[in-house]
Amino acid sequence: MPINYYIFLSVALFCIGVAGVLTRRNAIIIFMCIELMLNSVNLLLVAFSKMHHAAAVTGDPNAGINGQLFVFFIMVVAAAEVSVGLAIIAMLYRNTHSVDVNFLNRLKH
Amino acid sequence: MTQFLFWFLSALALFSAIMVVISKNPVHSVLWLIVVFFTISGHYILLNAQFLAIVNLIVYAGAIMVLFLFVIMLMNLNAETEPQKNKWLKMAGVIGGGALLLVLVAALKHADTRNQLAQTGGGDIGLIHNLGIALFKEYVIPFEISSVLFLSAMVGAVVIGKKE
Amino acid sequence: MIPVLLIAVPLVAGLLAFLMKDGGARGLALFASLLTLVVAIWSVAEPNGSKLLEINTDWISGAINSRFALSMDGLAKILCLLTAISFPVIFISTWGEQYRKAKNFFGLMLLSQAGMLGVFLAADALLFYFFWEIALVPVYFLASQWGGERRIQATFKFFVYTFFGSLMMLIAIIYIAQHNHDHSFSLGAFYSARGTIKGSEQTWLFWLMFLAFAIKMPIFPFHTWQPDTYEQAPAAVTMVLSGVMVKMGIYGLIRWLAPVLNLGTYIWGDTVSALCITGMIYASLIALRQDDLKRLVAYSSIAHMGLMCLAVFATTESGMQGVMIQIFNHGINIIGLWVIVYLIEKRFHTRKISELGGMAEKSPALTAMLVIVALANIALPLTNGFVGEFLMFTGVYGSKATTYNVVFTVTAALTIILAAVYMLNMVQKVCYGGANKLTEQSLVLKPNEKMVLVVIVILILLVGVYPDPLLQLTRSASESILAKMNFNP
Amino acid sequence: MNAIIIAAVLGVIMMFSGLFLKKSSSIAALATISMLVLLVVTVMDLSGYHFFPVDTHGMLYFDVFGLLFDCIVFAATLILFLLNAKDIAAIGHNPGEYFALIFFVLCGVVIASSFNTLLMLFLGIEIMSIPLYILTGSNKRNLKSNEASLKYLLMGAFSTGLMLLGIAFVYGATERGTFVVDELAFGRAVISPLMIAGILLIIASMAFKVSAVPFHFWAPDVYDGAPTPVTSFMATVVKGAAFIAFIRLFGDAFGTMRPQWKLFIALIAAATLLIGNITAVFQQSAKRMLAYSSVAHVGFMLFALITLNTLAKEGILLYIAVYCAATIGLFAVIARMKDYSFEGFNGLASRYPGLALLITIFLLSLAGIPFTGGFLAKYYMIAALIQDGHMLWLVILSLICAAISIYYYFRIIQAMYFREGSGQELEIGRGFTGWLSLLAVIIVVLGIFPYWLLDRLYIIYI
Amino acid sequence: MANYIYLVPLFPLIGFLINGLLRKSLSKSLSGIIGSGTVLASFIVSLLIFFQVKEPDFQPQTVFLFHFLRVGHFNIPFSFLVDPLSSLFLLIITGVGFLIHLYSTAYMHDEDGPAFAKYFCYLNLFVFSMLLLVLGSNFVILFIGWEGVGLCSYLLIGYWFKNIEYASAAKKAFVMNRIGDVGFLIAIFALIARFDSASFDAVFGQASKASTGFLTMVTLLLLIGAMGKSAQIPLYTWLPDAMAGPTPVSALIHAATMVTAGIYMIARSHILYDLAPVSQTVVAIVGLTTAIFAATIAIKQNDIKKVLAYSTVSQLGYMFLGLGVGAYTGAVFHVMTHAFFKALLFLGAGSVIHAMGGEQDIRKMGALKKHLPITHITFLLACLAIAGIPPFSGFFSKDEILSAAYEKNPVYYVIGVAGAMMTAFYMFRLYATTFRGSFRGTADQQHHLHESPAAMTFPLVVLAILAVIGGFVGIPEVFAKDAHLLGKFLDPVLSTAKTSHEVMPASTEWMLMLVSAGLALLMVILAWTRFSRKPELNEASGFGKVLANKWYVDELYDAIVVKPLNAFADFLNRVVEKGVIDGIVNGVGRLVQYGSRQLRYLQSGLVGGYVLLMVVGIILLFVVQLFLRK
Repeated sequence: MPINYYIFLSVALFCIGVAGVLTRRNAIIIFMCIELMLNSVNLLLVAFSKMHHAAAVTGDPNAGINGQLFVFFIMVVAAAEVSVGLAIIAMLYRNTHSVDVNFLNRLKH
Repeated sequence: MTQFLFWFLSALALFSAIMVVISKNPVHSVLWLIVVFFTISGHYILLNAQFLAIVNLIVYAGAIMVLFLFVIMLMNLNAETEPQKNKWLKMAGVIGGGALLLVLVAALKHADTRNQLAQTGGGDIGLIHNLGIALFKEYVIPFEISSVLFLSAMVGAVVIGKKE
Repeated sequence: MIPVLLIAVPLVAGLLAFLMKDGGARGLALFASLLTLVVAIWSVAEPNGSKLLEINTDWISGAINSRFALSMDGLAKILCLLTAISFPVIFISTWGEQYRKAKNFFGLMLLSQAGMLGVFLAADALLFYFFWEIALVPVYFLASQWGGERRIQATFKFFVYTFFGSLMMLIAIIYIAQHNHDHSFSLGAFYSARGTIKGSEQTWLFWLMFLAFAIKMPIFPFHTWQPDTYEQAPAAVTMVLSGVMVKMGIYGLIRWLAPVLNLGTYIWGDTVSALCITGMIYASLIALRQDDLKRLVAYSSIAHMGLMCLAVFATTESGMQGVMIQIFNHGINIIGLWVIVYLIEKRFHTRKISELGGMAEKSPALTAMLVIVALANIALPLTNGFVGEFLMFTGVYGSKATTYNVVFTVTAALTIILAAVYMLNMVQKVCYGGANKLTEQSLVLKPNEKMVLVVIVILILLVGVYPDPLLQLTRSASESILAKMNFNP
Repeated sequence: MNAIIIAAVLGVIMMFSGLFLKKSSSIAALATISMLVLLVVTVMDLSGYHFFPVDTHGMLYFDVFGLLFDCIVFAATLILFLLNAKDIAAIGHNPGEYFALIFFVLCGVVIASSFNTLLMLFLGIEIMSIPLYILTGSNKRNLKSNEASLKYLLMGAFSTGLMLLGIAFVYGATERGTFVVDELAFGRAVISPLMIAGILLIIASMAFKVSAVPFHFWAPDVYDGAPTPVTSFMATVVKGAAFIAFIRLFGDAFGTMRPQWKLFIALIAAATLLIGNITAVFQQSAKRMLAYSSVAHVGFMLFALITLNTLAKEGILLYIAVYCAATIGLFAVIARMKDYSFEGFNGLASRYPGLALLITIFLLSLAGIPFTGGFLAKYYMIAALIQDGHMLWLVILSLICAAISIYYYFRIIQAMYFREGSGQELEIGRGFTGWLSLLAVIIVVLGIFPYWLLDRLYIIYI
Repeated sequence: MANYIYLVPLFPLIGFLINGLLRKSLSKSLSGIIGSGTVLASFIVSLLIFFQVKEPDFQPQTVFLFHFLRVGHFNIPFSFLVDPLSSLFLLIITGVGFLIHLYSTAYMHDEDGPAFAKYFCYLNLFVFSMLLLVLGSNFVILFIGWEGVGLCSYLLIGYWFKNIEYASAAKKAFVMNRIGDVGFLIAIFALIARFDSASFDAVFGQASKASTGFLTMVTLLLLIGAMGKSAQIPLYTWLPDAMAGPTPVSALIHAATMVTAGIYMIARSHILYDLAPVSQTVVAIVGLTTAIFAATIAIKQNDIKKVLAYSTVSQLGYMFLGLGVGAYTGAVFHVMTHAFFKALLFLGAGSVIHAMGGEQDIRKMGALKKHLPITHITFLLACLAIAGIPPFSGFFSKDEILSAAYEKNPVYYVIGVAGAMMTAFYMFRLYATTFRGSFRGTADQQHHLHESPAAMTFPLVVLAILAVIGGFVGIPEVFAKDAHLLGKFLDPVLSTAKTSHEVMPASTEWMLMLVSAGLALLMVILAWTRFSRKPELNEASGFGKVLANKWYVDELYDAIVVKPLNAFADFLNRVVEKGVIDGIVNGVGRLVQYGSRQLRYLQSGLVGGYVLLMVVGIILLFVVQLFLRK
């Protein structure tokens, strides 16, 4: 597959995620949209990894493997982030009974 | 076949992603997001990144999204409780996302990578064997260090979640 | 050796003062300032070029390359002398003043003295900048803490304004330091910078640097901080500000700008001169309409500083020497004026000219002093003011750096008339006529006040009659600076 | 390597300290001692005593610059503990965990200052961020703290997304597919648009981490909402680390492409200076004002990134050191104040003259008055920019902003000294004042002899 | 002897210091003795010097005292020049000065101790400054004295400072003098710039090398200085007001010495004027206009001192005319004779005022001749002298000027004679109204009328003698060959001045003399007869009112200079300073605050808003990259 297809697909997914972050007020959905963004990046990284693998002139068997490992670490981080994030959202919900981010504007100006 | 699958998965991914954003009901959003993860795993398989495909399903679709679902259910969020956003801000959000897409595409349109291919099918770097060797040899440091990350996430979750 | 002593004495004493009791601090301040005066006199006695007048040791090496270098030539000597004379005079004249937290007051005063002496002694641009700011900060605190009603706003404006100016100067200093041949901040390297800094660069560098000095002096139209600050600051601080601190501006111009960016100075000479003259006339006219003694003196100071700046740009020997001696004279005269204004305010509780009048009847001694100082301020011959102004005007007229020298002289000379008008107006309205309710009480000078005024009057007359020693003191400094300023298009 | 391992171990120790130590003050003391240990081992690392000869496979790269930075921020943290350990322990019911999280952050700080691949950069930054999300929200009953925590989390995660997209682009644009910083620019004659897009996205995300305009919006809210000691920690140590990471990344990885991205950093720096300083002017709370001030300082620090010359490298360390000292000092005082609006400072000087003097020194340093380190720090930045040339507009703008900054810093001074007020009662002991004085001394010494610190950069122990 | 020249100014200086510093402890008589004695000492030294200078083999001598302004390429020493011109002025100053000091000891006797001492202190300072003025060997020292006398004039006019009017008059005098001084100063700057020196010999020695244009400019500037000091149009208005000072002061400063400084200065620099004919013409025209203009005003004044003041202005005008037509000796001659008779007139007036208990309005006097015999006689002699009646001193000096004027341009002569006629008229109007007719004051005043004490009458007598015989030092050539002693004495200094006598036929000169003397005599008789019988007691009307109000010149100056200047200054103070300049400075501050208040709203507190702004930021980065960098 031409790499451009992957690039544009990922960018499109990423931007949908961004748009989600921008348009939604539910903290959980926003968080999900961020996960969507991360996944689009993962896809792109894997695609690039395969691109570099294919382009490796010397036939290095491991060429491009770092991209996929990076994706692995992104998943690791995302998992940690989600656990912390959901804990925070839950704590907030306990205190305010709301997950509306616009409800949170004590801190401003 | 690959071509077809690619377009199908892509279209489905985009559609599901849009649905994630526009679904009123948070539970639907979660479900659509799981669909997105599945399509992305499909892409991984097309790219012969089998390990990541599986991990993606287990970690993301399996663990993370279940966690999300759990929380949503726990809070009893549904379409009715979903806060409505100001129309203008919504519009601004869509325009913002669209504009970002536009500039990114504009910036990458002439990328010199446009003639390169991502190898589908072939190549075995995505296999668990190769990844495992690399992970525990060259990548042992980040691997170990990510344990700190998990530790802190764990401690954090406890600190935050514990009832006082 | 001597430069270090000059800075160290007030610095150490100032720091000590914070730790002392209020009364002790006052005595310490006076003692330290007198000690500084002794050192300053020693420095004047020391011949130029003496090893004792220099110090040069490592400071910030590496990428910055700045050294702790102090040196004294005639110009520095005369300024140090002025500073060293001013402080005892200020302390003695305000001896009876009761300050809240007096130890802090005296500590800060001494620190500002150390800073100002540092400015005059520094032979390294970065060090110069350091002292430049360090002189400012204590003055800010002094004026804000012990000043009048609107002190906080007024002194804050002063601080921000001058701080802004000095930041602009900092840019120029860094630029010049990076573009001279050995990438150093030393005065010598700065003086050689003209070889490596093109004319087009000098044109904008000039303004960056000049802005700092113009605000400090102040030159029209950067002067509006001054009347407010003088009005609001306590008497002693006003004396420091106008007697010594504004001289930092003109000093900087002579030492760090004109000889360094000689081409820029040449190119902008006419513009700046025009500003100076506008400011002189403008300030004189405004002084004409002031009812507050402090504001009147403030505006008169603006006019005088304008003339000094003008004379620097004339690039002539007499102009330069005139400026150098006038720096000293103006300091003495204006401190004299402030002392008198202070005494009047303390006794009669007003500074409004319209509320005073007829002071000559009951307070003849003070009136006599006021008249003498006022006359010195309007440059009557045989007072020190004349020496300076005469030389400066001669310099401006004889200037080869501009084609408008005659126009400049003639327009600037209008202020000679205007100065007489506003000063004598003031003298008339304050001293003459019948005594009113306020001035019916007589103002008997206390011994300390009398002593200070007598010292000032003696200095006024001494320098006015026999200025030669001071002129010879600054001669070589003036010549060397002029040689560096010289630019043949 | 010493620091990473020890920090992680100490984190674990602190995590379990709650089991053995019941009194929060003893936990605080343990944390302080641990911090001292961490500092000592890092200094030893810098002096050539490496305890853990681990082969990092090129993942990490320890140099004097990074290690010296580590020492600076560890020392800063140590002083922060000395001043505020009690306050940290008093945030909630889990003192041991709070300190553990801080040690984990420090582990991330070391990684961020010594990464050699984009992967380690990413991990380092995440290790710094995730515990901070929690620390920000650690005052669980306080809605402001909750709110700050969520805002930080959402925006932090968003910026992580941006960074990852950027990294992906960069990865795609490299010749052979690499994340190693030295090799990113390798092999390509023409800089690919993909690379530029990647760099721009990384700039955006790093700008977020260091809170540069227009990616700074989280900072005032989070700094305001977080418990004060945490704010202090975030605004100094973490920001410094993010900055060092920023500099290492753009210096080592994208250094050869500097003409491509210099302008963007300059624009961001300009915006940061303007918005940061101007917005700070109208603040009513000292804490929030300091938050904006910390944004404003980033504008100056970014000069180091624009220029990347010797002056910049030396200067950024000095900047971070004196900025940390002053900010930690101020936040330490604010942590002890009930009313930290400007009115709260009224008349402080008459009640606590010594404390007022110290606060004044901190503020003067932040304002950049000579004889305080703050001046030389700013000086280095400006000098670096002037040496680089062609950016005089930015220099002038920055100094205009420096003049504006006087306005808000001096409001506190004015309140303390010149305005009447009863002055609130503060819980301030001898020790507290003593450590604050130490900070003040450091500031003044660095303001006169910066080479006592910066000379370390040039002394290499094998 | 000339080496001891410094003694001449030193004595008054010592007197000044003693009287000034010890004024509270000195008794009045001691102050008086110190004040007068020091001037007498100076006079004696001056006399000795004069005799030395008079020797035919005397060469002008510069006595160096100390370095004053030594700067780079030029050097202005504090040094004195002893030559005929200066020694003549020394005599006038110290001689007349001494007499007036003596007179003052009695005149000022009503003042209390410190004020009395202050008076003598100022007076001594004046003599000191005046001596500096004439002794200086360069323009700068001259200028020092020049401003010094201005200062003393200021202090003495405002001597009775409690009267705010007097203080204002003093200030006016100083300021108007300053206007002239600025001209003088600029001339000095120009000379220094051109010749690198301000000393007389250097400047005059190189004068011929300078262009006429330059010299014209310098001489005109010097003229401005002289106009201020010597009360010429348009800077004369201070002098009548200066009569606010004690009368002896008016006699010394505003008649005999200070106001003639301008003449001295122009005579001193006549070499420059000779090379600048345009300036000479200007000098002549200024002098002539002033002479006639002031005379018209004097006709309608009723204050005894004001009449004398305008008369002084007018006489100074004659001196300027003399300078303008090249009769330098004549001008100096007139300075001398004028010093005698005008000092006499003022002192006489002082005696009258003393007797009248402070009354100065001549309409309230009359028939004083029997009460004040000595005063009356001396006053009459002085009037005759000033009117130019032969053989009194004024005749000779005025004649010398008028004949020189005739030679230059007959029109000058005609106008000059007209002025002289007016002089005779108003002087005898004054004389007649004051001393003749019947007494018109109050009974109380009449009761107190008395002749003044000896200390006052002695100077009157001495001056009267001088006023009568003073003219004989300058007898015109037509009377006797080589009888013009003064001319010969001054020849070494003023030699380049062409003397008219060589070219003018004797018959013409006789005729001129006859015409002027005859017409003056006519006027004397006219005024005498008219005003002794029926003095002018009513307020003047019609044109007379214009004259009585001094042509409304003060009002004119007020309207075109003072008021606009004040209004402009007010405008600057209120509008430009507060509104524009400070407004901009404060405006910047306010702008920042306003910006701060507005920018705060970006910080909306909403995560969505923040993220949107971040996205916008990224988009902007890309936009810059895509569109602006190419």
